Amino acid sequence: MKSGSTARSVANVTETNGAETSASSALAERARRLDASLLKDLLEKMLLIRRFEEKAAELYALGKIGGFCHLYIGQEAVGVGAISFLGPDDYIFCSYRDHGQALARGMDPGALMAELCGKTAGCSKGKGGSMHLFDKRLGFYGGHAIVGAHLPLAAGAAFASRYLREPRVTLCFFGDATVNIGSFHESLNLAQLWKLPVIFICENNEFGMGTPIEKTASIVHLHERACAYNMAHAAVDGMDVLAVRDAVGEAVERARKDSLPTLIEARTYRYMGHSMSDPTHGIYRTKAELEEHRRKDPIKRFISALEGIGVITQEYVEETDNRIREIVEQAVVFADQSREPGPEELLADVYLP
Amino acid sequence: MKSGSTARSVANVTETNGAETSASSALAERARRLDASLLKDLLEKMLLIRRFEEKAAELYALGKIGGFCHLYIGQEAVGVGAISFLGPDDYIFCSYRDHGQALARGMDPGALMAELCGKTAGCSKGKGGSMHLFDKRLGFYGGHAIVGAHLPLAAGAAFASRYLREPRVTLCFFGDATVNIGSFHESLNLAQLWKLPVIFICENNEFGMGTPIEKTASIVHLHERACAYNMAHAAVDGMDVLAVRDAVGEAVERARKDSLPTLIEARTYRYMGHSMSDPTHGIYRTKAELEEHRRKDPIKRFISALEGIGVITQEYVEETDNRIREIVEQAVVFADQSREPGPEELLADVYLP
Amino acid sequence: MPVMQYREALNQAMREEMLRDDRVFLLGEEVGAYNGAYKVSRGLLDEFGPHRVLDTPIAELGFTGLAVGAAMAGLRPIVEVMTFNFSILALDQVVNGAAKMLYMSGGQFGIPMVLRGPGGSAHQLAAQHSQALEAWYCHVPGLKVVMPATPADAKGLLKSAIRDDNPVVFIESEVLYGMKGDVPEGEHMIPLGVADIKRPGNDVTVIAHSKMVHVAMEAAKELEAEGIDAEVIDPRTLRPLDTGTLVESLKKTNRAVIVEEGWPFCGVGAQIVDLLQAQAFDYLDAPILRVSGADVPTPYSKSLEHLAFPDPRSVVAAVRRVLNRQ
Amino acid sequence: MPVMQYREALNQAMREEMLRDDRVFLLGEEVGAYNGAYKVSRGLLDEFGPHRVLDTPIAELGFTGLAVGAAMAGLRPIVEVMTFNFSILALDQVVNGAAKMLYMSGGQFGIPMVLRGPGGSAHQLAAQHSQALEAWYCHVPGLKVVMPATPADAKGLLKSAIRDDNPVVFIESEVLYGMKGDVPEGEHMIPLGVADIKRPGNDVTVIAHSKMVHVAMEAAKELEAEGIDAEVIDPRTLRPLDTGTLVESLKKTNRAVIVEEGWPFCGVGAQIVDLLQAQAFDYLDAPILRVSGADVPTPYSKSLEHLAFPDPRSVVAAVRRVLNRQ
Ligand SMILES: Cc1ncc(C[n+]2csc(CCOP(=O)(O)OP(=O)(O)O)c2C)c(N)n1
Ligand SMILES: Cc1ncc(C[n+]2csc(CCOP(=O)(O)OP(=O)(O)O)c2C)c(N)n1
Ligand SMILES: [Mg+2]
Ligand SMILES: [Mg+2]
Repeated sequence: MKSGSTARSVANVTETNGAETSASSALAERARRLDASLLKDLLEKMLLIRRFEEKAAELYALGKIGGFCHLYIGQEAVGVGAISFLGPDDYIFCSYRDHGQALARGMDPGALMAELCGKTAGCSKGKGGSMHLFDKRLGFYGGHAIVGAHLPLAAGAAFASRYLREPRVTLCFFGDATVNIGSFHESLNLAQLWKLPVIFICENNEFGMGTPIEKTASIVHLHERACAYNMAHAAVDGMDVLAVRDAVGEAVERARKDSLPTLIEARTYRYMGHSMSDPTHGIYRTKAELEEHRRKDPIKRFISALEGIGVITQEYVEETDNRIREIVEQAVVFADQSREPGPEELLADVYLP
Repeated sequence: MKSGSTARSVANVTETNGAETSASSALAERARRLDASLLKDLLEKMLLIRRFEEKAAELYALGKIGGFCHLYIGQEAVGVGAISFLGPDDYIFCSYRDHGQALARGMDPGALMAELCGKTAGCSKGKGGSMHLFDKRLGFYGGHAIVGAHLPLAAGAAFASRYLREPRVTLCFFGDATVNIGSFHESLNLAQLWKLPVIFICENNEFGMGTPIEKTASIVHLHERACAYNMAHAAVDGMDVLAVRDAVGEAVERARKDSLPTLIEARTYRYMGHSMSDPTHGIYRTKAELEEHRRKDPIKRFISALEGIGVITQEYVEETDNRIREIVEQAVVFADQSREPGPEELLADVYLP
Repeated sequence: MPVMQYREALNQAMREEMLRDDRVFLLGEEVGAYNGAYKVSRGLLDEFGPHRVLDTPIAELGFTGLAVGAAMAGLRPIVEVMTFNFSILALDQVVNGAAKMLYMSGGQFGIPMVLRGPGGSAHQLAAQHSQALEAWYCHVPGLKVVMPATPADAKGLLKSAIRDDNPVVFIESEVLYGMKGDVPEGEHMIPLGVADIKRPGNDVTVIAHSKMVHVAMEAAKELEAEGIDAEVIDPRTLRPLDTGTLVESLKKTNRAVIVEEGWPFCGVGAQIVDLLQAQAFDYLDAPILRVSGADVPTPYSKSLEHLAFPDPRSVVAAVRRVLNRQ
Repeated sequence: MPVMQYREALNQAMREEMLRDDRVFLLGEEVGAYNGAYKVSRGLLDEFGPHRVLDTPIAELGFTGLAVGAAMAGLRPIVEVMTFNFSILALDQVVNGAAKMLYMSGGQFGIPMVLRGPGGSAHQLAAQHSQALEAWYCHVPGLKVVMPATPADAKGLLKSAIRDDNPVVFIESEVLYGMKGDVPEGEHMIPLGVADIKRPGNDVTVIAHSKMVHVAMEAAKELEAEGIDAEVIDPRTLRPLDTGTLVESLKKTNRAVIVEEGWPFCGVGAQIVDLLQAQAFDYLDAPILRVSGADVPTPYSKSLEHLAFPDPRSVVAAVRRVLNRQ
């Protein structure tokens, strides 16, 4: 049995993407080709996610947020890079680890924080919580907590776009450990068979909870599972927001023009525990390992690339960060001031009239 | 959508295996290397299945057999070739289309016929019926009627062999349309991951009920789905009993020596309707198409190969066929004379004490 | 009024609704080219094309989930499961997805979807292909559960189910597909949640759904010969259940027998017993009796299978017992 | 007697049985290196090695089916589902496989397997992670269903479940994992199918299982202050149900309240009502009342979640009603 093996897929990330410095210069190279305003927007979104999540961790410790709460810290480049390529009519489906994508899509941080606190002003009226964020107007289609269950849903939304001849594209985010469950298989087969404009983004953060992916998947390069469906696929450095943007951009074009799906594996890392109830490290990874990954931080790396090519200054970063911290504070105030749902809400929303 | 496509995977069979004549000479070539007694045994088994199934169709028409009844006619070479390589301690799992494999494994035709007739002397005491044949002593582990559900079971039996350090191998037969369901994916991943001595034999008879496989699988060569699991795989002419035997033989060695699984796609054809309630042809295939395949009959082909190399004579074939017809008649007599289960059986076998 | 088969009535309901609303589409195994395993979708592919009638791979979890997602994005899917036995594989998408989406999204995403196909036993299909699972679906808030017993009900209820904005589990009966009956043309709608008194009577209330309605009606005929006047009620919709009609009947007859094909433990009949005793305790002259499927996996053998499901005789026996006329 | 947590009692049961019989093995997500999502399997990987304690992929259907197949071939698997919410994905293997294998093979293949893990609600886990599905499992012949409420019961019942030759669905409670209590050492076995009177009393029978036992006990304490003497019974095993003990109690008290966390419609309580009214009709002085989870998907918000599940107050209120003391 493979349980004895200790080789980690991190090795592949390094292999595929070369050393840290060359990764950084690739990032700078990509940045040069883009508008300053877009680059700044990407940075802001990543920073917003980081600060928001740090605050969420605090509120969780205070007991203001309950249940399971899965933070996105470390993975910001994936959600932000991928979603930056979407148009306003496109759809997004996520797992329970959905705060980052919601903010990247432009969800109001107040509505998000209120949801985490179970208040009526939350994006799901306080009924969904952290794992079930929804915002129909933004095309943000949840927030689903059964591993793999939202892959068919995403295929279905893409099916609807095709059916209605609307030029929408659907992004579907899920974790590395999700590639072993039946609905992954059924969804990818259906998506390719019916030519659905959906992009499956596997955020390979190396672990499903406390289990390294090579202990549960019989293949190392997860995106290659697309071979079983004759589907286009790619691996990308998920710590490089622009690399993600480019890879997803290609897939979005394919979806929009040819109505074809893609499987993308974004190699990334989660800095926190699986959820707020889990330790950040311990049995399944060492502190040193975690620290090593933290040095590849997608935000730091992006900042230094942008500074390097002169798009931003250190001052700008500080200013922006302060502004974002203030936005997050305001979100907390908003959540605090929002109403608890009253008993009449218990029986509401079970059925439509 | 692909629904318009009419290319059939039969094209690939021809591609892979060359023209009919070369297929026949390949069969003769293989036969030369084997013992006459083994060759005769294979022929007898195939003939037994063919005659048994013809008789089962008659009894179904008479109402002696009820429920769903899926015949194996046309596919005999797969079950017989594959099972011929097993030892007495190995395990076999099948779908609902299980008569052929049961007979190939040596199940008593009387016990099988009695089961189809719902009698107590049936291999499952008349409680299982056509879709649920079981014979523990023969390692015949069913007879399962939910598509895909027996793949994990087979992996489990193989797991048990490994766990108990017994040198058993497990064969698992299923249809082409089964490669699209989640448990196919989960089972193959587990089998490769945990190095289970199991051989997955996909009997590609080109259709799942009335739907050609290319309308439901996004990939044409089904065995290539093994790529997603890093699993050994092969395609084989399923109308050539010795080709099947060789391919399975290799896989059995791999399982026995290295405790590794294999996915084999056997390209075959079903001559009858999906089940006795379905037409043999009509909407989904023409009569001409069916006839064309019937000309590639695995039994006829095997007979002419054996005659060609002088292992058997026409007389021998006639004698044998008559003997087998008599065996089948006796099985009917046995079934007819067997007792109907009494009311005390209704509540028995729900729980063990 | 035209006479047609139950399957034709279902076909007509789908056809009319697909003509009325082009967001309605049908998907499932063999529903297209093959016209449906039980021919319920006959002709729909020809009429509506492969855009709206889709043959799926055998992937119940996947295509049911796909339908839920399509419903989130504005369509109104009808999912045919070849039989409800296979719906177990799709259950997560129905229960954790379709049924809860509206609630957990704070009211944003209704799922107007119908999951339909045959349920219950047929002839000698054995353990894995012969079971009545409606109790499971009835358990779940967010779902509606409908089980028509006649061609007219089949059409009228299916049209309502398709127009309903909630996920509806619509369980047909394989054994009834060939049954003929009068079916009103055109806009024949039967609201969900309304029971039907199939035979009025005064002595005992017999509650049955799906093909058990016919078993109950036969029993009622036999009982009539003995001078016992049974009222036979078909709830038609099990969730929401028309408790009012059941309670009223019980208040009149003071005795009740509940017939169902499913397993007894935590079955639909148990729930009806609970509601009746809670709401009409003082009217009960005897314990409510249940006649259900035997508490066993379904045996293949015909002689055992007969013993495994309610028949008119077992219903008659229960009625006699509840009336103390053994 | 040693005092230990409910999770430790479960751990001890598994450990003892794995020591006793080396065909017993454990598989599930995170059960090995991570010691279990809820630390129930702590130390077992270290003690028994990766041969007998297996971390699985997230593939509930596959690994549960694998366990059924392993049981057919002579092993005695314990499958841990991380929570019973995910068991829905494995249901086909449990119901169509484990539960029916013995019957449809004519008695050849028993499936000595335990499917265990936490069920029911926990704290603010919302719709998809907070539900009590025992009624579904109870519906199915061929399965046994066990739900311990105390550390001692947890150990004694799990040991019996592991030794049972039938498939046992063993539903624990996440909220009880940390609960402490006396647990007998060594061969402490509690037979399946035997209820436990957690508090004897004369005025009313309160039936509750799993964590609702503690809610019922608190209610009983409050009622005592009002002079109402409640008998609290924990069936412990829901299938087979110890109907005798329940009926006997009802014959003494003449009134009953049934408490469960699950949804009301076709819940376990409905079945108990049915059995009680059928077997003790003449002893009933009032309709049997049920206190159950609200008929809604579980809301996330704490203030709503509190309203969604039974608490001592709602049980007290039901008892007062059943005694006509509002
Ligand atoms: C079907 C199912 N099984 C188990 C779980 C419990 N669970 C929640 S998240 C998780 C790990 C998922 O890992 P991965 O897919 O890599 O996503 P990540 O959390 O790393 O983003 C598990 C086992 C679940 N929610 N659903
Ligand atoms: C999960 C499930 N869905 C649907 C069915 C109904 N069904 C029985 S056999 C079959 C077709 C299977 O085709 P294939 O796998 O190619 O096997 P074959 O019958 O050709 O041997 C279908 C759809 C089933 N038994 N189980
Ligand atoms: Mg992960
Ligand atoms: Mg086939």
